[in-house]
Amino acid sequence: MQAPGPDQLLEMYAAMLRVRLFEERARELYAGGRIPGFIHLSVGQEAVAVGVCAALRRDDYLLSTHRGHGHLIAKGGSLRSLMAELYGKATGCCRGKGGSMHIADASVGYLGANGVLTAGCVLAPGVGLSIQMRKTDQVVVAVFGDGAANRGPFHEGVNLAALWRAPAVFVCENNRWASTTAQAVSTAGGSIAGRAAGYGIPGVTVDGNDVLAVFEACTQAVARARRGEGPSLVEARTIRWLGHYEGDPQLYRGKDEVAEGRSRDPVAHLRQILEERTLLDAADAERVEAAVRDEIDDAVAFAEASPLPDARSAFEDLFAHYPWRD
Amino acid sequence: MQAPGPDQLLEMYAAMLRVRLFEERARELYAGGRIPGFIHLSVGQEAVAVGVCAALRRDDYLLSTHRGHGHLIAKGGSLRSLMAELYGKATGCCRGKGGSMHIADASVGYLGANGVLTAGCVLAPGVGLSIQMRKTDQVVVAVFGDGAANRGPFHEGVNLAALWRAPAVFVCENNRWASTTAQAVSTAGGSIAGRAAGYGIPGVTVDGNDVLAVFEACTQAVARARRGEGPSLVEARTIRWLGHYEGDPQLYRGKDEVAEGRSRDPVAHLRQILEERTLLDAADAERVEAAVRDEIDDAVAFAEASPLPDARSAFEDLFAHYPWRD
Amino acid sequence: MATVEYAAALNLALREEMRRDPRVYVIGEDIVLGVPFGVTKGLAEEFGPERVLNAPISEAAIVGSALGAAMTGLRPVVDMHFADFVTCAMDEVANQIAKSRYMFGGQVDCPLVLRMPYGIGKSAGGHHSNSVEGWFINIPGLKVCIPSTPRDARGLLKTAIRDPDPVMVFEHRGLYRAVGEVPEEEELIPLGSADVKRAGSDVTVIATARMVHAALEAAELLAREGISAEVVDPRSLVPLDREALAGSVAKTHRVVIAEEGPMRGSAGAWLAWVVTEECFDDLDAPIARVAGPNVPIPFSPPLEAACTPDSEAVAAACRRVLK
Amino acid sequence: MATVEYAAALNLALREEMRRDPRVYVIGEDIVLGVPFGVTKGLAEEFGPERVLNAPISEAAIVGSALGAAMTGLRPVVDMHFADFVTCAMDEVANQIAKSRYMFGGQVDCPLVLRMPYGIGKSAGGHHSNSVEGWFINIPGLKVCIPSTPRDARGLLKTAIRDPDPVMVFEHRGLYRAVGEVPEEEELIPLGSADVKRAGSDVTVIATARMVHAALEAAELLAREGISAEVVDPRSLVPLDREALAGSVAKTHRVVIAEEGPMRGSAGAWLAWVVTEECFDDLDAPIARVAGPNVPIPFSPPLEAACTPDSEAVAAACRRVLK
Ligand SMILES: Cc1ncc(C[n+]2csc(CCOP(=O)(O)OP(=O)(O)O)c2C)c(N)n1
Ligand SMILES: Cc1ncc(C[n+]2csc(CCOP(=O)(O)OP(=O)(O)O)c2C)c(N)n1
Ligand SMILES: [Mg+2]
Ligand SMILES: [Mg+2]
Repeated sequence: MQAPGPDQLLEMYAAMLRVRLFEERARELYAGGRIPGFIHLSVGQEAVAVGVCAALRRDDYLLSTHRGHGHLIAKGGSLRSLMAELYGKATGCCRGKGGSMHIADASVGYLGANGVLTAGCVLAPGVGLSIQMRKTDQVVVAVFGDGAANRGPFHEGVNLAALWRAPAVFVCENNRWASTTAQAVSTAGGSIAGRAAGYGIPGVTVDGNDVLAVFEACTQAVARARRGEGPSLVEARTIRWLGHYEGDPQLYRGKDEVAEGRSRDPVAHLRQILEERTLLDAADAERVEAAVRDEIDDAVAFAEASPLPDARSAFEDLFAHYPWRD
Repeated sequence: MQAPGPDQLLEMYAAMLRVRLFEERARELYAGGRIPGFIHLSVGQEAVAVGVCAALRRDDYLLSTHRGHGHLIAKGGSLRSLMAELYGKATGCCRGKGGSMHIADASVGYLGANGVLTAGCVLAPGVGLSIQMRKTDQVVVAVFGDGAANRGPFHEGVNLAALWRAPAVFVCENNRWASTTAQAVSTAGGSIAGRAAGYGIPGVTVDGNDVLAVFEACTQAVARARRGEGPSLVEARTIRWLGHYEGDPQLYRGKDEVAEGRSRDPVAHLRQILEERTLLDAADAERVEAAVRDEIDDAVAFAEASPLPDARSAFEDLFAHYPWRD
Repeated sequence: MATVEYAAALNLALREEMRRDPRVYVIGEDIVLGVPFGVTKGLAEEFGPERVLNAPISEAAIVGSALGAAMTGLRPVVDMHFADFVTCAMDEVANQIAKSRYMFGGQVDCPLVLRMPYGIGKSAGGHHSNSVEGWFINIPGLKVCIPSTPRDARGLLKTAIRDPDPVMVFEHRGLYRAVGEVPEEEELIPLGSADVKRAGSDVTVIATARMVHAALEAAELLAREGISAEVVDPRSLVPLDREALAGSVAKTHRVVIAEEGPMRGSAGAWLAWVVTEECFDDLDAPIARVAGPNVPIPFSPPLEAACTPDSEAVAAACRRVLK
Repeated sequence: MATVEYAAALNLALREEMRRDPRVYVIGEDIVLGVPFGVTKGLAEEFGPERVLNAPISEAAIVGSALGAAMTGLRPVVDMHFADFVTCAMDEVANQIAKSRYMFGGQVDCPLVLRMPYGIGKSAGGHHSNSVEGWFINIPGLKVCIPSTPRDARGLLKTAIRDPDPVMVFEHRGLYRAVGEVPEEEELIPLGSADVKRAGSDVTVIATARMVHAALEAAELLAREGISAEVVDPRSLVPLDREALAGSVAKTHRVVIAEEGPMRGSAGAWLAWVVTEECFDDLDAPIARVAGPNVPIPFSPPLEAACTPDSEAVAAACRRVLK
């Protein structure tokens, strides 16, 4: 595997910041009542989204989760249409029908967040099949949480993908918790990557706070998939800094865990590497951050300025052809 | 583990014969139009049913499959009410409502065959929980086929049982085929027992044509469960001699496989062991067989003589209390 | 009478039944802390982790294990988290729980309760807003209740827990914070007993769950127009109190049926059928139905609102049948 | 016209569409040999194992993967083996397939077909006899058709495969060996077009799948009694040809609705609602419904027969509405 070059490292850094600052901004906006519904933020987990997506091409596919803003951003999706969607605006990527839990941006292969955990794991082999039948060399990634790994579709999806040697990568974003329930008490055996062996596919655990570790593992898995050698499972162990959802009082965990997370800040970690390699100095860092902030400001301004959808549009988009009275 | 004593060995032999001869008789009766519906027979697989059940007490529970006659017989269920059920008679164990695919005999802890594959795997942890809460030292076994091991409930059930340290044993009756589909093309990784490690529980593969091997593995798994140490998975590799269902033209496999099965006849195998240990001579064998044939004749006579259910009984048994018009 | 929230009334029912019967346990995702609706809050403190089980995200195993436990002597109460996710345990509900007793010729009992937090609200989006009760009335072997008030919620849930058969309790999540009076003493409300929530003489509104409240608001609006609406809450769909529905219609001769789920193929269509069957000659006008449109529930507030039947819709339907 | 079996007509539709469109593939359990109903027999020989995929016993993955494929350019046709097992993929159908296009604001198409062999027959017992079409008409985002003859089966399946949206095709397994005429040339039957299977003037029988044949038999019986029954087959439940139903009722003024599934909460209740909505003033008598009782389907032949609605039941219902 080739180590990422300076440009790619800098891109990854910008992407990490983009996710971080977008999520923090979404948090403020949610607290301020600008964003309806429920949102699940990925602050602290940026290295997974960015490490995975840096290993992908724009035309590769990604099946995401309820905690999917970061994946969409890292996949290169539009911040404007993402933010507008969180606002429920007509200009949102889903025309306001989806919201945070159901964002999608097909233009970058992001085939949807999902309000049903683990759902992407069974879609993935089918996307893989489609790639095989269309004879492209795309790859599909299905992301799922540690909690989600205990649902049946994980088993069925991984087995089917393995049988088909589908160009798929299953990425478990293990942040130790499924809402209030600790991974330790919901996952027998203790390792999700360890389950890969049961299907005869590679399974690796990586430090999910280290974007380069995630990138490396995913690059290998993606390369394997592109070579037609079948799926892999990557378990990235990370830490969620915020509540499960915005508003979560987090009664189930102590402050030490978040402190641990902050001490292993994935954004700061990459910045440090860049600084050590003299690829980034304080002025560069400020410039990158300012540029990202501008992008986010622009997205917020776009969302704010956009109209709410017309009520009639609730009756559109169900079917491609919908010519009847029902 | 204690090796089975002479009495137990002889009992196992009688049980094996009981399954074999019952199934062969059911086959004739089905061909003769006496049994309606569909039947899935277990000829060739007797060592699994008997090896498992010999490791169990009468008050232990068993959750069975669509191929469940042998399990019910080995568990000690009544041949009369089983045969009457296959006939669809009012005296059947399910009053004619179940039939071959839904037989049950709660009096011996046989909690049902199942027309839905893998269903027992998620019931098992709950039966285990019930045992734990009632503080008995019973054990529950869930049997499932090799094909069934690819459904999600396998994953969810094993994980939950492992988390709860439920007194459960998961027994995969691997007969190489799921209807027309070979295990090799439906089960990635190639080993079902190998999947146990992913849940941190023991998984062993045994020769499912050797009743003593099955018995030994199950006895250990059952003892472990009774000690409160949690579930295990036992994969018993066996061969089905007949079609998937009666009437199956078996276009998907050659005759050599059945020949292989016959060359490793589990009933003959146990008989040979008994003969080698001089626990059984030809006269004994004849006596045992005659007695089993009598039991089966009696069950058939009972089924034949029993009345069909009254049509009105179709509207009974849905609810314990059913006092309303609906 | 104490004034309590719907969620607290359900919590009370669980407490009372768990105190009464050691075979009762509750299981679900995040129920120890009672996330997200607070119904199971505090139960773990009183009854311990053996009887208040936080489960992994394994809906099929949660529901399936409840059946295994019920068949062998326990009385599980499953928290479905969101009714939407019953799709992840559909076989366990439709083929196993509903059918085991029957298919086994009555050899086993399946006394278990599935608590189903359902409905539209707060821009939860398409995967957390479904009304699926219609599927389950179409599955023989299940009893289905759908309380609209704290009192009914407590009384029906208690009855459901004592019932020897599987009972689903559809709890509208928009009602969890609704308050109402609940008797201090124990109260069991039988399944199959409808309740007249407001007496009236011109039109019968048969409404379930949140729509009962919409109907009551509509009745207020209509009263100002001189229209007297009777609001009948079936409280359980299986069994269904046909007599009470027929009795009301015999008086008013006009019927509106109000539910939240999508219009097509829903429980309301069944209720309409029952009313036609019971009261064809009593009806002076076609039945009107109020229900959601045939789309998933969209996220954005104006879209969500456009898909949420409300008191205005009920009032309009009443006016229509009275024209 | 060639006279072929219903199963062969479906096979023909699959062949024709697979020849026409390389994006079409079929997937399911044991479909290479076409077990158990023979619908997919021979396809693997013609189209190879890449387009005729025997899947492991993983209903959620079979159905879910079809969605993944459909969203990215293929046109899957899923063989559900038995419609009963859709319970094992219910989330994939109800929350993923039905909702993706809508929730994503139209960004993706989901052109896929779910073939649903369903119904009562041959003592298959409670887990292999369910009629579940009622659940799916209650799920916005799915189209549902239900052919009763070889010709309809072929024409509707072909249309379903070409449809850009998800379509479920309920195939009654008791009809697979039924024979009928099928045109030599290609024929597409649009969704939402009902078919009058027999013209009549005294009573309209709206029947689906196997019950169409029961209704035709009943019409014969009734003809001898001087009663002229019109048999209308909606052919698809979503979309539904309301005009055709209303047109027939405008003529006969009396309606019987016949289906096989359980009476409570079923598709028939919805059809009854539609008829009431469209034709209240045209109706000279209450609608009668013929449906299965509210129990799972029992195994033993006399019990199964007691739970299977037949031509006698249809005839009796017709006499009732004509009294
Ligand atoms: C099938 C299903 N069950 C339950 C839920 C409710 N739920 C939403 S997020 C969540 C926890 C998910 O944990 P994990 O998979 O680890 O992802 P994380 O939130 O930690 O990113 C739960 C239980 C759901 N959305 N879908
Ligand atoms: C959930 C489900 N899917 C499909 C079927 C149809 N079916 C019945 S038996 C069978 C093959 C089962 O194979 P296996 O689990 O290996 O058991 P075996 O028949 O070999 O004993 C299939 C596909 C079913 N009964 N249930
Ligand atoms: Mg997590
Ligand atoms: Mg097998």
